[in-house]
Amino acid sequence: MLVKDYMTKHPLMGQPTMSVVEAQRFMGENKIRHLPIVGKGKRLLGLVTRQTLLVHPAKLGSLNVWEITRFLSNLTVGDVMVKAKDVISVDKNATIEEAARIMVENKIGCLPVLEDGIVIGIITEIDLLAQLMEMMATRLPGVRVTVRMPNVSGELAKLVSAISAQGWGILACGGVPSPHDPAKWDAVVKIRDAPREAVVAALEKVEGQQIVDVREV
Amino acid sequence: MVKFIIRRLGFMLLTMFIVSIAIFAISEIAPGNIARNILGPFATPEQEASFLAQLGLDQPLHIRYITWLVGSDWRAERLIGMPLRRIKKPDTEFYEWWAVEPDGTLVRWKLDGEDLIALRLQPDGTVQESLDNERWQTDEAGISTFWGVDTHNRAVMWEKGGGQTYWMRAKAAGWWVEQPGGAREYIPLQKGLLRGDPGESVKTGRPVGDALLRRLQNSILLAAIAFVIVMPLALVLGLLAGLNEGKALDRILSVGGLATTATPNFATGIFLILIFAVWLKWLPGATVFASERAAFENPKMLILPVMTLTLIELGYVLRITRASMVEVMNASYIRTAFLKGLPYWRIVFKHAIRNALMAPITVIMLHVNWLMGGIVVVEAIFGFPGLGRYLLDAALYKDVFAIEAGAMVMVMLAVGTQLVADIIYTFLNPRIRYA
Amino acid sequence: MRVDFEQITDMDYRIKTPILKVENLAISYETRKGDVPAVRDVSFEIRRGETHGIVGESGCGKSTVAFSIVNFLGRNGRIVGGSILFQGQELRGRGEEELRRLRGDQIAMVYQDPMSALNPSLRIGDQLSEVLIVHRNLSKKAAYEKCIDMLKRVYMPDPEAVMLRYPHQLSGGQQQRVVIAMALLNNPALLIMDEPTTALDVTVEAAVLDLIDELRREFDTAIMYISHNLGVIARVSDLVGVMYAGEMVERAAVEEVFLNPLHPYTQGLMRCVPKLGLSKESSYLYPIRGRVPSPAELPPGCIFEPRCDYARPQCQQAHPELREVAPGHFARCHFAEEIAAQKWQPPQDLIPDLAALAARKPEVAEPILRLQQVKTYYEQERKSLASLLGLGQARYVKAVDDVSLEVPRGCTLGVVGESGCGKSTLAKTIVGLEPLTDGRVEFMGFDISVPVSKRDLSLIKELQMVFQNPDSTMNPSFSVGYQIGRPLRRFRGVPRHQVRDEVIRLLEAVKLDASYYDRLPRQLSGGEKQRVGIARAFAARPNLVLCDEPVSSLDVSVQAAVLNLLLEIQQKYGTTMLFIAHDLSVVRFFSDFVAVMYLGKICEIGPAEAIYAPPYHPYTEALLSAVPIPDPSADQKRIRLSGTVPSALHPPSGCRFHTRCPRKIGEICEREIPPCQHVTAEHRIYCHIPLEELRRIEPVVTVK
Amino acid sequence: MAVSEKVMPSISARPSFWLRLRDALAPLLASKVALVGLALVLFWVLVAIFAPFLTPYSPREQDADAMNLGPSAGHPLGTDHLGRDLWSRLVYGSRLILVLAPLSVLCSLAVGTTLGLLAGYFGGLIDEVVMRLLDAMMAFPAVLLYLIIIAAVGASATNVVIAITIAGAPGIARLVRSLTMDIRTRDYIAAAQLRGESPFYIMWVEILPNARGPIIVDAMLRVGYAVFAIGTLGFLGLGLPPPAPDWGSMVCAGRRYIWSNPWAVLWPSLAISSLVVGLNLFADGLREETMRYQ
Repeated sequence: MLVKDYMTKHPLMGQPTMSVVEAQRFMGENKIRHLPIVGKGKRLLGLVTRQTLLVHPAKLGSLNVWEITRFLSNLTVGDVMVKAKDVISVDKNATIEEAARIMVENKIGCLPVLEDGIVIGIITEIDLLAQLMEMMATRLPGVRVTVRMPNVSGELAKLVSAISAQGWGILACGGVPSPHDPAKWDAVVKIRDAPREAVVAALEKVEGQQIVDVREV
Repeated sequence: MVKFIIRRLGFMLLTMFIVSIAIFAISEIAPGNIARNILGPFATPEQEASFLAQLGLDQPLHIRYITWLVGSDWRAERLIGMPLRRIKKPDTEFYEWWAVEPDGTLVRWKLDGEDLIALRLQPDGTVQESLDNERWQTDEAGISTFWGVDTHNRAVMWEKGGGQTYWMRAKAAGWWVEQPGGAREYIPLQKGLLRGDPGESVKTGRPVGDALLRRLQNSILLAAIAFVIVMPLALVLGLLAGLNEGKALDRILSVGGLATTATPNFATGIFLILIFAVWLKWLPGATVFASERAAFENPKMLILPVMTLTLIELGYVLRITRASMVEVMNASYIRTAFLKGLPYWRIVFKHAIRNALMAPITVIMLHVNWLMGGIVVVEAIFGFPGLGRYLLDAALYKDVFAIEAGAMVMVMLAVGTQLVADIIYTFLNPRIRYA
Repeated sequence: MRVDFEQITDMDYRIKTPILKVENLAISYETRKGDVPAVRDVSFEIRRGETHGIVGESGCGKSTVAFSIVNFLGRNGRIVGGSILFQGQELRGRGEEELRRLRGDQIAMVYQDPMSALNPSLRIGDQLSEVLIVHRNLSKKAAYEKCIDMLKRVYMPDPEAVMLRYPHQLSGGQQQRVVIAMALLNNPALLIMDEPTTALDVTVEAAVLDLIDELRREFDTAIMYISHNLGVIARVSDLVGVMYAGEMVERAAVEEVFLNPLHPYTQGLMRCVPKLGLSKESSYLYPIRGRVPSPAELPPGCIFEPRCDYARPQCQQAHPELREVAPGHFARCHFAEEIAAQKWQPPQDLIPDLAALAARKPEVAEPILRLQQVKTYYEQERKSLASLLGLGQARYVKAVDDVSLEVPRGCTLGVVGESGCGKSTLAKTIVGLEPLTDGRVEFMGFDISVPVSKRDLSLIKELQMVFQNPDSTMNPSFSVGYQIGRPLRRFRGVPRHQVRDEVIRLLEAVKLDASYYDRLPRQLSGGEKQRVGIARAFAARPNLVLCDEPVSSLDVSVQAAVLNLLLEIQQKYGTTMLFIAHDLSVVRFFSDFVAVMYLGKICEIGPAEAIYAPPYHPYTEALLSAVPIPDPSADQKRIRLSGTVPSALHPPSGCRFHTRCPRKIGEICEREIPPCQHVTAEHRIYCHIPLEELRRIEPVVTVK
Repeated sequence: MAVSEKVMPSISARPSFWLRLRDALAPLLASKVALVGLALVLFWVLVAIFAPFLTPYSPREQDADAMNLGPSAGHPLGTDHLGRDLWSRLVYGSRLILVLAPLSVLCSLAVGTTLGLLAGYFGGLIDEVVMRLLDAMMAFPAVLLYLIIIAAVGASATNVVIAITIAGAPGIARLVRSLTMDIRTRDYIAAAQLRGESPFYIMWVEILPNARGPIIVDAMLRVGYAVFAIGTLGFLGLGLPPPAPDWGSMVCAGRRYIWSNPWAVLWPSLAISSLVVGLNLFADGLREETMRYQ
């Protein structure tokens, strides 16, 4: 689960000489929210997001209508972009959770992926959410069970062995600290080819764990 | 690669061998012509025979070829029974052949009537004459013979007592005498071409080798200056024309190059003389060599000859280079280079030029033959005392030995240049280098 | 913990913006006769990580499209209409400098003939690294390291040493790997490949195709793959566009195009190619009639109308648009739906005499040609001085080494193998164009082990040849009539005044009319020249005809016609044939018996059906698994040979195939010449592996 | 191809002579350079043909009263040191050179083609021997070869032709040899061998006609060289013996009077240059165009 495998390779990119208007049109046409700005040899020069393209009103305050028009048409992406030194990026060999952490901590929606200063891809919040979706095997049918278990090692193994004892397959499995009880974990498993009742019956027998939620999806 | 070069060297030797036979055969196949050419149409058959004998031209063809190539002294030594030595006559450019006596004295002979006279060279340079009749060897028939060296650098078999008279041509005087004793057989002494002695000029009697060397230096000077001017100029213009294939610059350079190459050398020379010497009067129209160093003392007179040579070669090299450049620029790997996104000049300098110059170098070097033809003509136009002029004079006078030697030198130069070209080519072309 | 993630389907959620979007592209070439439209109205798009195949016969404009994308159309080519969007930005009208920066960095190209694509006088390392040095300003050292990494990724053995070599020191397959590595160095978004494997042998081609596929997955590169070979296109592409005479006539997913073609041209193409797994009794090739129109004189309506079986008056007037006939399936035909609905019937003049074909199955007759331990060696040109003087040992290229075989009367023996395996030399030895080094060739009971110049005219007459290259098969200085008439006069003593009639009869036999009598070869197309070549060979009424790759340089539609013609004539005259080809499908279609050759030796020989089914010789197996099959649904085992074919100057000891054999059993293969194992009386395999084991091998190709 | 496709079926006979001539001339007319060359050459050819009608004087007629004159009404180009009319000498000189040059080229073509075909077709020892001999001949600078030959056999029209033949044949032989070696590998040669044709039939009927293109272009260039060579020999004093109005000899003779009468050297120099350049331009244009058509 490394960034290089889940990033978007060959992202659309822009040049610093592009006008802001052109960049807005380009991003709109292609339905993208982030545009890495590169120079010769795909070297990262900056990053443009939809916000950066919205010109700060303070800059326009003193200008009249015609001056604004001229100002806007002369404004290039190079003028407004977040400069490369301020762009937070990620290495292609980072894990995706590392990428998620960076994005969460900085409250940003995308990370250019660099190799020797050269843009080789881009990873956005959508990419990460997609992976969350995939990790939970969202698109496959099965029984999704949330089990609350003590924060003790061996608990997940108990759950898994109970499932495998029935000969069922696990489509997805994950766990987070329970939002309701600091001493507990909420684990989610998605089981394939198993009737809901049988699953409930089997998992209820696991000691010290309780089923919080069961649904067939 | 070493193998390749050795192979080329082998071929070169083989070629030179065939060339030497060819030159020899063409020049000497009809010795009668030579005699008539020199003696004029009114010589008697006896005189002609004697002339041929004295020059050794009465010998069978293969003996003459061997003599010419590797000399005759070793053959004469066996007949005379003494070692022979060639020394340079002090203060002249002539050589003399002497026999060496066991005590180291140099000796040769002359026939005075029926008396054999030995001439011994003294350490102080004077010559001591003494009667030497005991050397005659007489057979049963009473004919006495003796093999010795005469004063004209020939091994001679003298003979007397046969009751015959002998024709002698006194070279300096040009008239013929009859004598009771005389020379029956001659072997003109020479070391042979391979040992650096191509013989004496029939016209002047001077050794061909030395004259040739001096003339060669002059010619090389001329050719070298022209070469230094032509090569960079022609290559650059050729590359430019090739890069601009089909555009005006290319058209002008190509057609101009064709015209200058095609115009006969002598016409080019004449045009230049007419323009710069006759009408503009800027430059001398001929070269005058008052001294050995004339070319350096008055370099202005070299300008027109060099210019003529330059014009002769320029167009050819230019066109070859252009054609090669055009071909290379259309090659697949140049397309690759473009598609790699390399800048134009990087493609030209790094990818194209090296490949484009590979072909011309061999072709240009092969063209040295053409240049040599040009040199002959240029030297003739401007009266420049070089190898070409020497050859031309020899040809006009039918001076066989001079022609033969000069021709061999010229061909050797041509073939040698081609060998150098081959070697350069192998260095430039990795396909051969790493074959 | 046992977690079971099996069968998670790959459904990509990402919006795939097309990397390349070509719309209504039109390209013209300026010529003396005015502008000639080479490409018209071509549209397609390629997404990230997708391979878009473009297939078409020679001269249909596929390469022109490729070069237009990098704006490298030569001096007289010009884009006259449409747009090319790369990464969402228009490429047309961009400055040269901007395009230069894209080339080699974001767009890379690999094309045919790797040898000429590399600069002969620069080291591989310099040629690779300059891409990085120019586009990324890397230092030479850093660039070199990256290049070595990339060479490793394309499975180049000993990359450090390769960096220091010159192109001529690498084999064809290695050169193509270098070119591919060079293209990928900058991780381009778009890779254009123009016939990248056409110059390679089939086993090498298979390996390169595998490599391309692997790299595409790894780099997520969009690939535009151009080829004339339907099999290769079927193997590599996700989407396929079919081009005809400068237009794209059909575009759809690969399965759709191959299994459910909608355009009559595509359908015609599919019926032209012999498919592996079909023999000549069970299939017949249906050539497309006519020939591709020249770009200067296109028909006014549908460009395919003159050759179309479904043509109607409307087709002559209205030019059809490329329209979406089924979801994702575009075709340029007015009546695509109608055609798709009805079942194809071969037109009257093409209906073969299937019954006759089936009945022709020859009873095994006595052999007409018998080769016993035939050897043909060429003396290596000696270049050292020593050898010039007659010293040193002569070295021999063992082109054909110890070949024994028999051809029964009236049958066809196909000989297959990769280039350099000696199959052509074998044919030339039999007809006497190459002197025999050792062994014996017997024909109709006569010993013909002497060169042709020493043979009796009546024997020469019985052995004729059909040649490979249509451009050199005919003497350009003489008319068709003269060239066919000459053998008539020499061999059959046809009187002068009857020659013309006789030649015209022969021309009609090869489906050419009398007007061809006075034509010169340059007025004929490739297929027509090949027909004349066939007529010339059969003019002598020979007993044995050797066909040396007679169709390999022809386009598929023409190829089918020539193959059919050969079959028909053979049937008519009852001629025995030796059919040489590198294409296993064609040989299978054409031959009764097949011999597989490798490095001058026969590996396996037997009836055609037996060769294509287990037990196989390991080389036959590898060949079969490498053949690109124009059928995306066919299942093919994946066996790849390592290395390259060794030089015939120093063939490997023991079994010649041991250096590359995936089933090598041990030292015995290196030491001993493999024994002949008889599967049946006619089917022989030369291999150390016991027959029982070979029998257990599963079939390589299974067609659903 | 497509054009011929349309035209051909309507013509049942073998492509007529005129059609083929048109085909052959088409590339020529397309090249301006070749046209200029052709014009120059044609000018001299016409002058040579109509020589008697163009000249008021005989080329050998001397006039002691009119020596070394510049152009005037009586003598449009002036006179030489013996008072001979330069124009008349030029005109008759063109006859001489336009006969000798093609003749010598034809001779070297005959010799060179035969040697080249033999060496190229048979290969092996024959090839090796012929090539070594040719290499040796090619090692000679041409002018040198002329010098040696003329020195040995004397200056005369026949000897000049012989010398040029000897000097030119090796080049043609090499060209024909390489063409032969290339054509020999074509399939139609194999087809001829499979008809049991004799080597001589194959060489002269199957191979030679297909080598004609390059040979013709080469021969054109060689006519230029031959004119060049004849002029040079004349200039060097090795050409045709004196009274003959040989252009080179005229320059040679006039060289001595260049200061007093530049016209006597200018006109013949110009004449020979224009003819050689014309021939070269023509041959070169022809080559370029034929190459483009391939």
